Amino acid sequence: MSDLERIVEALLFLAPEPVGTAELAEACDATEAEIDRALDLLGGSLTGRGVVLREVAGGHALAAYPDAEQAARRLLARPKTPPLTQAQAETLAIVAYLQPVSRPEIARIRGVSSESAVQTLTERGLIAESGRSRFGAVIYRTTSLFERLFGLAGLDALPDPARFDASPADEAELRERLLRAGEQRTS
Amino acid sequence: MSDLERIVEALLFLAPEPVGTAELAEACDATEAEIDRALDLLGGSLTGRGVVLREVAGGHALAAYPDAEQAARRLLARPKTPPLTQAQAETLAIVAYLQPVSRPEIARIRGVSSESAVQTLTERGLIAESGRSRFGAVIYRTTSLFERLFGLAGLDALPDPARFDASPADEAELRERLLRAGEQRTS
Amino acid sequence: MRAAELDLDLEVFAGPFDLLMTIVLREEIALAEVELGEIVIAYLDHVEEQAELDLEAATEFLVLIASLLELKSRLLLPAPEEERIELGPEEAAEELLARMLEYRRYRDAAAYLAELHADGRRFLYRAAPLPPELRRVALDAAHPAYEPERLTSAIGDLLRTPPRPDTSHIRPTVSLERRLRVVRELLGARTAVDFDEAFGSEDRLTQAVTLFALLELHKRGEATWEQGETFGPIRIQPATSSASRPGVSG
Repeated sequence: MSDLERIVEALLFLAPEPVGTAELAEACDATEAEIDRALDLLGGSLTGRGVVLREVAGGHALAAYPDAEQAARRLLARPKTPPLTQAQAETLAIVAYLQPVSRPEIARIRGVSSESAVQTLTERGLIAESGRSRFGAVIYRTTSLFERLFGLAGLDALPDPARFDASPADEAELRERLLRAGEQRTS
Repeated sequence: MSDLERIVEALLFLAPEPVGTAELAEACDATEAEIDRALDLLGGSLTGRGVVLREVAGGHALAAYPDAEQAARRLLARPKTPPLTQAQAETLAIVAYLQPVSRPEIARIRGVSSESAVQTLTERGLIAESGRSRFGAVIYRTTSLFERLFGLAGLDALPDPARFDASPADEAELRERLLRAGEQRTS
Repeated sequence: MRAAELDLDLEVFAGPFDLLMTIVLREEIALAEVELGEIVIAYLDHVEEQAELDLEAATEFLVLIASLLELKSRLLLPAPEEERIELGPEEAAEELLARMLEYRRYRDAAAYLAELHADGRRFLYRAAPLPPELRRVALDAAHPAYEPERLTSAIGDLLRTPPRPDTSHIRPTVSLERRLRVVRELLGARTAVDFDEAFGSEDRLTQAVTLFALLELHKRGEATWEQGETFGPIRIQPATSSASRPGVSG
């Protein structure tokens, strides 16, 4: 293992947050290309070990190897974070894709007021208030903790939302059904 | 690397404090002899890496390889300077212009409790507690890091708030006027 | 008990609330004939029987009853003429379709995010504190990052409030009601208040009326206050936060 690789490993071990390539280069007095190479080698050398290298939230971070999760929760008495409820996941998806987005906008898309989901997501640090809209509504963004916990290298690592759209056939069927329902009501 | 070794490495990576052999054995559902052997192997496999295995009071711990200290200092001991939010800027301005100033006074001037802004500014080292007032309230001052980060030669290099309304003649008057404005805001 | 299980005995319906919701939605009962007021009364009776308010159940009830109210009001009030002309069944369906498609996009994105979360949750990060030698920020590593102007304009924002109306031509009055409110607010936010610190900068009249307000609060049992020695600091506490109730002295 080269000196640079050792130092990069040590820095990622110490850093409380993911560290970007440029920051690593500056701290190690190396070029970004050198850091990239050291990270590649480091990632490789960690294969099969208890620690893995991850690219999350715009930087690089070490994480415990997932199979150790159960033992770790026993040792550290850390409860498993609860999964997201449907309301929370929908609210988070809207904030993730449309940010910055206001609470009324979230409610409009979901069709229901989303206060409690917004509050829980804020408490869990996944979204945060980020100023106010022109009309005075609080607007929200996702946090870097969100990117870290969801294993996203950055927001642009989110897939194109068009991928979740209904297929033209589904859309046609839905339209058909709505029209039929409309006719029944008016007849 | 055996599964047990991987898990032990992962656990030591996550643990904030040194972990004893018995605790590791319990978390891993293994015997202490098995843990001892895994620790031996782990220590050996870390030779030459950026993280070393240490035996310290109370157990086993991973630590960064000492030669990385300088780079770590450059990376981690660097002040964090994200843009100030309005709440932070107002709180910092009050402390800067009126210091020493108590937390209740800050709240009165801003018209809202300013706990979280005070906490963030303290964490970032821009302000620091500086004793207590006659009535037991914590009082704050700006730090020398504050002067550095604002490029100020000293506190008297703070720009004169003259262009707002008529210039307050002195600090006592400024305080008086801020408190009055604060009260009007809350009333 | 969940709001859905609330037992109803109405003119047109007897049974649990959620069953009523279901048959109303299936249009087996004409909503126009359901007395929503009776449902509210039944619910209030139920709440009164319970010693305490179950917030979650109450919220659920409010959501259900609100949606029934909206539905009913739509049935009873004719839609504005022009709206009816403008929005034919086809357009209405299109509009609804657009909304459903938009929602669907985020519903499916939510499922994707939930998967990412399930996967990401398995990775645990280190939360150990930095070694002490790295905890202190090195002063020489600090470079100017902020404009001093930011502070000046923040102070300016704080100074810039509408000027106090000039009241020099009328006799100053201080309302006891308002001072009561001020003290109550202060006590609501804190466990103890020091009189000088809170009101020391007020004019004498305001301070005097504030003292009156304190007497009043003491009489009503809302606050206690004590002064260790003559001219010493006066410490005020909301009544609930102090176990003992020292009297007024000094």
